[in-house]
Amino acid sequence: MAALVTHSPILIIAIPLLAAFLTPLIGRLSGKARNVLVLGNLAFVAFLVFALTRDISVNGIRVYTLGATSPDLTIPEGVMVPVRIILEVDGMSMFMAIIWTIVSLAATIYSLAHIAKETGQNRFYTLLLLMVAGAYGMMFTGDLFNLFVFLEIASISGAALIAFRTRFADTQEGGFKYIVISAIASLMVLFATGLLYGQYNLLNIAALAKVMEYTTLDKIALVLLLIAFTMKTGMIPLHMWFPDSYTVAPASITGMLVITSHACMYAAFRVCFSLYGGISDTYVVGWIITVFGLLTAFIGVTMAVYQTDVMRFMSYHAISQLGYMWMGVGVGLAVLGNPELLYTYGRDAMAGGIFHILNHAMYKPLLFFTGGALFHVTGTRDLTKMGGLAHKMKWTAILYIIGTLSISGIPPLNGFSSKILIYESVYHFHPILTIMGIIVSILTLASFIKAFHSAFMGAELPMYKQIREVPVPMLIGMGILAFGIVFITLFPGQVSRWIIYPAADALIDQLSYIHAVMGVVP
Amino acid sequence: MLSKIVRTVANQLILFVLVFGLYVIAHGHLTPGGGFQGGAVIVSGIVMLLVAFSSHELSKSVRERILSVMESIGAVIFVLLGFAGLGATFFYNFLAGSPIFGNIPPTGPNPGDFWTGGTIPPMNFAVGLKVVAGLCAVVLALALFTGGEEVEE
Amino acid sequence: MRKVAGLVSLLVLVAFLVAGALLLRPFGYPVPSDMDDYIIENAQEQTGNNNVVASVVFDYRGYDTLGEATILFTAVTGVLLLLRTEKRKEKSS
Amino acid sequence: MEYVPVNFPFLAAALLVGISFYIIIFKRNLIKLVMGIGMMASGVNLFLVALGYRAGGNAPIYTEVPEGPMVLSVPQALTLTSIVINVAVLALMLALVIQIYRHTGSLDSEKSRTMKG
Repeated sequence: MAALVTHSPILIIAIPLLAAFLTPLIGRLSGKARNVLVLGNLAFVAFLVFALTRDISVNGIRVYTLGATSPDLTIPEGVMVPVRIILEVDGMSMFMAIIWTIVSLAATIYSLAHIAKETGQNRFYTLLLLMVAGAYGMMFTGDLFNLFVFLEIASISGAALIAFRTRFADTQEGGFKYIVISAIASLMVLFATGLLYGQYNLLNIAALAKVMEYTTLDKIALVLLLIAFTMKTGMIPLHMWFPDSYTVAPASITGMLVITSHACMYAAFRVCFSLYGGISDTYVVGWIITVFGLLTAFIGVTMAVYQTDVMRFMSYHAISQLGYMWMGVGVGLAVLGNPELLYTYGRDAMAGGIFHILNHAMYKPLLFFTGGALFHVTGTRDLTKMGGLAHKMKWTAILYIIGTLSISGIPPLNGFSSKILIYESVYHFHPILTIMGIIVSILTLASFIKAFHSAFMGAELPMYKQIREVPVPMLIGMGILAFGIVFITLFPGQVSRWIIYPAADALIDQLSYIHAVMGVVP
Repeated sequence: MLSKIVRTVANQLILFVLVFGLYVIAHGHLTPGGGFQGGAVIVSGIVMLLVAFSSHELSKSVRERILSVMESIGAVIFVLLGFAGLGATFFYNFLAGSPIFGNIPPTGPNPGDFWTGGTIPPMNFAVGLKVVAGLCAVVLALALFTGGEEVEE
Repeated sequence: MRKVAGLVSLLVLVAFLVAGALLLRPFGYPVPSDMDDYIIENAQEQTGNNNVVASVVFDYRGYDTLGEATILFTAVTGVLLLLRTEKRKEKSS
Repeated sequence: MEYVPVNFPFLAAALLVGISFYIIIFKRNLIKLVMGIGMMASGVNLFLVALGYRAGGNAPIYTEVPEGPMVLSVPQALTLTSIVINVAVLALMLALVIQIYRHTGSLDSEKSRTMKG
């Protein structure tokens, strides 16, 4: 058991990889065996994630040196810098991993029924597992080049999965846009990595953070990294591709793509806090991120109001909600250099942003899944062509209501607890942020109620006489996420004490991140 | 399908290309090269066949199913070699110092010994298998794709 | 409008890249090179391998190579997935 | 080996990336877009491998090596990795372009896409 926990940082990544390589072989023999393999594998990974979370909450940051004689041997004898690739897992990584565990499990169960009639299922599940491994790799790595490699794994598998239903033209275009954006973003990351490597001859994030001098070159690298990662999360000047890609993917994949965009956001936080935290002009960078976050939240929701395509409508809301997280964490970043302000409201703002990641990761995939359920039974994504579906699809309607209330921040649901945390703390920074946040929230509620009305309410339409409730696996997939929402609603204090504040502190505490790799001796 | 001269020459040349590719894979730990590079050399030979003969001709002898299985096997071997190091850490070079590929060369310039490198030569072979199968499958898929309209035939 | 925005972003990016290239240390003289010196000195002893690049690729940074092989596997799977011939019941284009 | 006064190789790599940005932003043909990304990858790879050069260095392979310093080995390994990654990305992109062409009968990004990515 102890050995399992010691090796779990790599096992969480390597076991899905091994399963992904085995999936085509086993899928050739039997489809059932393949499904059992995929689900069993994800369940085992979930077990490892929770074991590792417990360990980290007790023992602090865990490092894993790949290929060394012992996992703790980060720096070999005779040299002062790390040579091998090091995985570094702290509270923030674990927080992301927990989210990814829950959502990937729910999405896989949902897929079992959602794509049951399509061809090419073996390859679908292979790519799904690769995407799982890629995002875990992004969350756990402590090495810049390794981050690039796993970013590419997640993006390539994502693009192929978006284009899974090859009989539609728009899926192909969505997949193409996604891979173009990902390729440009990851090449920019690689160029920035080259700039940092050229100066310091290091690739490890903690080691780089220790020797960082914040020269002009470092600033250029920071800008390139931030542009790349914000481009992948669909921040406002570069958001055009986002709805096009997210709309057309199979709904289960859209739910997972939301979390991969959170993983890119996590990478941006890693860069801002752990790599540049102690030294950069955090005030300026934080302000820029906050302002762009606010714009993203506002423009995203105003564009969502006009959409009639249910998935596109939800994609714009995803952009808008991502803005909230940037806003919360951006405020925290802006006051990072000022401990007094940081502990009066900065830490709370960051916790609010991070809490919002958790909530968004629960309700947005749930809403995408319900959108996919509507598509599954009606064969259209157009809201104007739907109506009266609540008569036949009671469970889906209930789940949709849960998601709607949560995304709009209606008390006492979980969306409210994170939004109130953001509003309260951000108000001290600048009141206008809170006011705009509340306006965005109201617009969100209005548009979701409108969508609910046009899809579920009203008289039964004659063409939907034959439809039935969606298959059970899809309901289970949605149910897992709805359960997550209810759990957070009932225990917001415990959740924030267990995982939210540890994650925020892990970002703030750059020194222990460095010390975990470089040792305490200067 | 190109002329008979081209086909005959391609038929003779492919052997040399294969041998050279295998050489590059096998000596990846001594000379420039390795699994990826050698695999790419072999695939370039197969592309030559694809140009000389028609792609339909080639697809009769090279099945996508077999390529897919080969690729999976290569990848599984590679990742299992990583797992095998778990006694110390993932990707630990557990073969260095053992009887298989375990010789340690003298430090500094030397003529090179084939039985060195620990896990590196087996990994090169696994990657080579994977690259040959994978790139072959991609090239054939791109060459053969008809758009699904001719399925009914 | 879009052309102007594109041109501005292009110029800004190129300025960044060129500034980065010019400000970097002189070509051919890597000033700190602790990590690479360590690898070049110890690779033969630790991995028993004459080819230092192969040592880095498969040993010191073997995990990256696993990622790289995975990417190739992903792309091959993706291409075969996208270019599969869909068995359709009705004939439609 | 004589000293090069300007960081000419770095500059060349940066300009290569710049040119490919131009292609990606302004060209409408999807194949040209894919070629632009391929070029960008080449530029970044050139940059990476140029970072590892040490004046007068040999290739870091001990088999029958002449005396002298060795160039840095990590950038070469990174470049190898990055080349294979870009091959994979280009293959998938071309597959998607084939599918787009099959559906729309055109390679013009303005015709097939409402907004540019």
